[in-house]
Amino acid sequence: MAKMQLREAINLTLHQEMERDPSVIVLGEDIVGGMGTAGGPEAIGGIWKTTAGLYEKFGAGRVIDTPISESAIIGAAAGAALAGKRPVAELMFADFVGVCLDQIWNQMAKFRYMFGGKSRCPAVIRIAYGAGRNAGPQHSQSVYGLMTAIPGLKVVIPSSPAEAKGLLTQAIRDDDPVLFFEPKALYATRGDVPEEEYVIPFGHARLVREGSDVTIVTCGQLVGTAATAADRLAQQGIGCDVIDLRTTSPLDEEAILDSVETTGRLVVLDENPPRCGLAADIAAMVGEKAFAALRAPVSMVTPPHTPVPFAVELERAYLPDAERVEAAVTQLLGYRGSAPR
Amino acid sequence: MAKMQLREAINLTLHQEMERDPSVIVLGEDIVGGMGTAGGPEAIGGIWKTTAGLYEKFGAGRVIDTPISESAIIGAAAGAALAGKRPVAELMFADFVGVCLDQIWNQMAKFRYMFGGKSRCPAVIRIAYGAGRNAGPQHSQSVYGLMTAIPGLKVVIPSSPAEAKGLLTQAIRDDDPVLFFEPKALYATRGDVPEEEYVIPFGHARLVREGSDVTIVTCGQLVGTAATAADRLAQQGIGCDVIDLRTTSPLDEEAILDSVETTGRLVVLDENPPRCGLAADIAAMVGEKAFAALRAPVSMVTPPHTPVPFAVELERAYLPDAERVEAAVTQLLGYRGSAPR
Amino acid sequence: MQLSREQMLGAYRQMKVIREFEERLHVEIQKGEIAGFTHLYSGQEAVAVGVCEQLTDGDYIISTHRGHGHCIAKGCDVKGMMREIYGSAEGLCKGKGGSMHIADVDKGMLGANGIVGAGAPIAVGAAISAKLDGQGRVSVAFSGDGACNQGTTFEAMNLAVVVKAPCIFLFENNHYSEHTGVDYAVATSGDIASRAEAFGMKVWRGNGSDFFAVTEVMREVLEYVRAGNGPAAVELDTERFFGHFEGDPQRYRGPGELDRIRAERDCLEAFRTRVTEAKLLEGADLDQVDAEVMQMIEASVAEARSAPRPTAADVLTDVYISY
Amino acid sequence: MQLSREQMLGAYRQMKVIREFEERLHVEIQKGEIAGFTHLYSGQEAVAVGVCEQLTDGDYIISTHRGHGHCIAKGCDVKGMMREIYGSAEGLCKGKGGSMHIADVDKGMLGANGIVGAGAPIAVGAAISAKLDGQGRVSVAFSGDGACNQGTTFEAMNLAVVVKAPCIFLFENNHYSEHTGVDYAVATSGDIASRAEAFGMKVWRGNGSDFFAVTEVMREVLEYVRAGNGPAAVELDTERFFGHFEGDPQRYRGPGELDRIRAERDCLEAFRTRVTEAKLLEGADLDQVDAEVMQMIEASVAEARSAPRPTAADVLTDVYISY
Ligand SMILES: Cc1ncc(C[n+]2csc(CCOP(=O)(O)OP(=O)(O)O)c2C)c(N)n1
Ligand SMILES: Cc1ncc(C[n+]2csc(CCOP(=O)(O)OP(=O)(O)O)c2C)c(N)n1
Ligand SMILES: [Mg+2]
Ligand SMILES: [Mg+2]
Repeated sequence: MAKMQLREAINLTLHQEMERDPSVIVLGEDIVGGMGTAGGPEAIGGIWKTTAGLYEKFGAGRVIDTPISESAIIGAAAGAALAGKRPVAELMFADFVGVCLDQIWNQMAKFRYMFGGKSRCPAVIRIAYGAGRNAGPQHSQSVYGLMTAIPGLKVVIPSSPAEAKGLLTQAIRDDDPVLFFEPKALYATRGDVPEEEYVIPFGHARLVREGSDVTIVTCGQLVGTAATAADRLAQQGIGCDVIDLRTTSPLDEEAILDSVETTGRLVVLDENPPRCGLAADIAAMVGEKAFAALRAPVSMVTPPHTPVPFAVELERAYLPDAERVEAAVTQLLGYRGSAPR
Repeated sequence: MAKMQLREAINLTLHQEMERDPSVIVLGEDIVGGMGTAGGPEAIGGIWKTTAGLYEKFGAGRVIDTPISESAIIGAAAGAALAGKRPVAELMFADFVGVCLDQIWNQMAKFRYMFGGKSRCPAVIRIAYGAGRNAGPQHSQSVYGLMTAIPGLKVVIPSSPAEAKGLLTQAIRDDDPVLFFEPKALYATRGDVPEEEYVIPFGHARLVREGSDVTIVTCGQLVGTAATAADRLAQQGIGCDVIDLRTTSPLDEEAILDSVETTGRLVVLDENPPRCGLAADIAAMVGEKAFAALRAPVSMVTPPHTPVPFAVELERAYLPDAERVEAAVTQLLGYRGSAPR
Repeated sequence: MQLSREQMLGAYRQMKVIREFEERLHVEIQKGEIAGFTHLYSGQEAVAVGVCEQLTDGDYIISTHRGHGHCIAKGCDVKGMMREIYGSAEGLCKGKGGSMHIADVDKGMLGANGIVGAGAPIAVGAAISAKLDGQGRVSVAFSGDGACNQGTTFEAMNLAVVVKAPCIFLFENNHYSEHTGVDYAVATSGDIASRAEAFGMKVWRGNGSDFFAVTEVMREVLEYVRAGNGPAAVELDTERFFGHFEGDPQRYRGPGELDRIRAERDCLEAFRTRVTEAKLLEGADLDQVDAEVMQMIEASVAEARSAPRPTAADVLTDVYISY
Repeated sequence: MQLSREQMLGAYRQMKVIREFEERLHVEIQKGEIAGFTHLYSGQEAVAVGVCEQLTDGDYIISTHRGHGHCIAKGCDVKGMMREIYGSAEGLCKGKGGSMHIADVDKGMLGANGIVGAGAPIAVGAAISAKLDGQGRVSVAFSGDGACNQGTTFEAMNLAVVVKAPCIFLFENNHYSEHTGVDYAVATSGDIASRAEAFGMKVWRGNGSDFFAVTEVMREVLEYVRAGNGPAAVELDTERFFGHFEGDPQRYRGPGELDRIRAERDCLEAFRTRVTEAKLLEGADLDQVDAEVMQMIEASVAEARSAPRPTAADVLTDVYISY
């Protein structure tokens, strides 16, 4: 066990997996840094510093700094994966999915199915996501909802350094394409991380808090928000199950449904805009599969249906916080059906 | 009134709007056809023939045939719109959103908001969408769900020639970016179309069938499927409201909720894969806003969470049909809550 | 490059297989036997075969929407392909992909591709992998003259040069993208190779209707790329004998154009004339190949027609999860 | 090109405004006054001003993540910009866009842009519109040496040539994209103009640290493009004086590099030397401009600091619908 930042946990995982398996390669913009400069290749490892030291250790053949051309990067990852490698591509901001969606959606995600099950595409795309750093409308989006909508992709969102390490290890070893969303607002967050290798399997949610009154389902950086809300509610005697999904696809429906069977009340806390997002997805699934258990409408706590605004006050109002979660929980507990069902 | 194909209704609309407003321009791949060939510019008007005759009538300045480069096409539409034109760009297949998403999502959709309300981007993107023509995994997708998820876009899906004309007219006159999804399987479908100009306002759903037992909400080419199901059910004495959304954003929540208040039962019929799709979106909205009215779980009738397969038998099994809608309706009517709510 | 008798017969056979595969599909599609959109490769055979005959299973290619020729040339099972195009459950992709998505990764065939321009970056990735393996293997990205305008193609070329990937950008200039002429859409009056050159790549140009010309060019190119000099680009001038897709009225063609290209730029005829005039092969040798190929195509169609059809349950296989 | 005294003073003032705007932001950011990611334009002023001084409000430009200089040069209100960067409700974009999204469509400024390479296609669209209007107006796409590798940039150049759009692709080669050197990322050893040329465009090259050189180049370019000859490309060599974004440790720089470029390639110093040596302006004239600008920047910061802040309700405005 060591205390480390989320970015360090990711860096350690990359080091360990590259050491273990020579077919693991990494590629992306500035993931080395300093290529073609007087200063020379930098150990800095990209603007997030998640790839620091890899170039020095594993060399230019396996640590590939690329020009600004995300379609080429993701396409190259797809091709290298088809050819037997385990590429880990970095997309600097989730918002840049816009310039390379085809390679994710129509290529990687579809190979296995459209080639009749006769190919594997074990590529990982690491993606820094999320609001909270005042990066404005084109550098703050979450995007994991859009990706969850795409058949063939696995979508992973760690919520802490230790989670990041186990989930990234699994992502790299997985034989399907994995989109690995790193909450960029948490890069500097510290936590205890086992130094040895371990995997966290996909499709198994994590119970972060336990309580029998309301279920709160969330993922990524909002897990902390939900936990804070649950802790405050606990002081008022209200018990919440807080479920960290870890992976939105595959989705651990069982964990959600089991909890709702007990609580009868669900808050879904999601960072995507509300329309066709993850909150709606889970609300609908529960509405269908746990209809009889629901004692109140599912409450979806999301940002409004707008781009992510820049100014501090605006972004603060945009991103759901613990207060909004608490209000949603309280409201559910106060719900009295107006008509018989 | 004239009988015409859906493609002809679109073509007529383009003619009328270009005639009326000199700021309307059209652009896309092969929308003229024959540029730079011995045969010369063709009156054929693209592979869908929706732009036939425009070049001859309005000339190369307003009818712009482009190289294969969708990002440039959509970006050019965005730029021309900012500069005061009303561009109508054609995206040959909805699947190609993958190669130009950034221009749709991070550019067009965000200008108004991120420029503080001080710009207009009256661009229309016409997009042929949908399964049913055995075009395989990369030429059959629906995509309107992904687009509905994006704040700032208006998303329109006509279901008949007359609807197409009125909605496209509104799209062209609208001051926000509009994604106009044309059901390609219906291009040759005929219907009565008023020849004069008319608009169908956005955000107003259309009641296609009336009945008080179950509500069926759908759009685009599946409106016909839902109507068929409703007609067959009517013969068994089961009455369905069939709601054609027309626009998925803005969404006519009122029309849906009003109907569900009466019926207490909802089937959402959608052509997107199920995760984070339109079916979930509407199911969740209704689950939240008409909780007390629901007498059974909302039933989501969608394709499975896979790419669109090629073979006739596979695609037939993939795309929801009237039988599946009927089964869903019947099941809802048979629902008996197992536990008290 | 001196080819053995066997190599020549083999190459001719491959070209003939492609030709008859496509000519037969043309007929079957008109009869309504085949669903979906199909893009035929007839006329361009010398390119696919001239390139792929010099590759091994360890080399990679990636193809386009017009992929049948590349697939056959790279060694995909022809009967499996026919079954796929017919949508059989026993097609090469179980009927899930169809004409535009035939792949056989074990043969180094990374897929036909329905998205114009999507192949080039994927080919660069395979080349990066090959380079790391250090065995001199290469990756070939087939692209059309239309695809060369797609941003992905440019990005891929730049990336390949930057990382010195053993990738060959093989542009088949058949003068049309759909209905549009290359002189219009490729801003440099249709000159593709010069644009590739501007990325710092060595480029070759050649007559794509002449198998021997293609072979010679590719010999040089492969020597250059396998030796670790980084990527290269090749522009080959060729002709497609059918429309863009089956059903295309081809009004963009000049008068008599189709007859002329069939008469003057038929790579199979050119091959026959060349080898018989030079007495490298007898006409009878080729006739025999022709007969065998016709029989094989006939058999593959017959078999594809009666091959097992997929069922609804097959929609749900080859996924990691079902919702 | 002979500039009047007024034109010279005006240009100098604009460059000085940009410089001091950026130098001041650098200080304020280090104090923690400003949120988010900010990319400063210091060092490149001669480009923005040399280009935009010859444009009118009817011409369009589109900018990049490093947009302050272009915005100021194109006539955006400086105080409104400062308020925007501070996130005020009365910023040019009401605090919704921030540094990377400043726009003023009425001034022909179609936006800074956070997506590298996204601007070029948008500029082509504005050029298409301008061409249709037939008044000789043009559209300028500012791009960096990194952005020139993005597929969209290539697509835009090809499209512009095909439709003969009056679009100018203005590449500011400041030798770096983030931490990466242009010689590495631009496969042609950093030569951008030749790549543009390969799209069939006429290209110009120049010293982007010399206002008069930029002016002369742009005079020619604008004459060419306004005359209806189609697009053109310009590559200007320049320097950025700060890091990629504020907070960048700049380890990629060579020893003494920052001092050297400040000493040798400062476009404001070069301007001063040139005009005073040639006795076109007095040092005192420039000093007075300097003083006025410093005051204006000071005032704009003071004002931005106390400008009204947005409230939660403002999140929901400027949308066509609220969910
Ligand atoms: C991204 C994308 N845009 C457009 C299309 C539609 N389309 C299919 S083939 C084609 C023309 C391709 O021309 P070219 O690259 O010359 O190949 P050819 O058909 O001549 O073999 C077009 C526009 C597509 N499939 N994908
Ligand atoms: C599509 C996209 N990819 C990556 C980035 C991250 N990024 C922002 S600026 C930049 C470097 C741009 O370099 P250049 O074009 O030379 O402009 P400069 O910063 O030198 O002004 C990068 C990689 C981005 N904003 N958008
Ligand atoms: Mg072609
Ligand atoms: Mg730069």
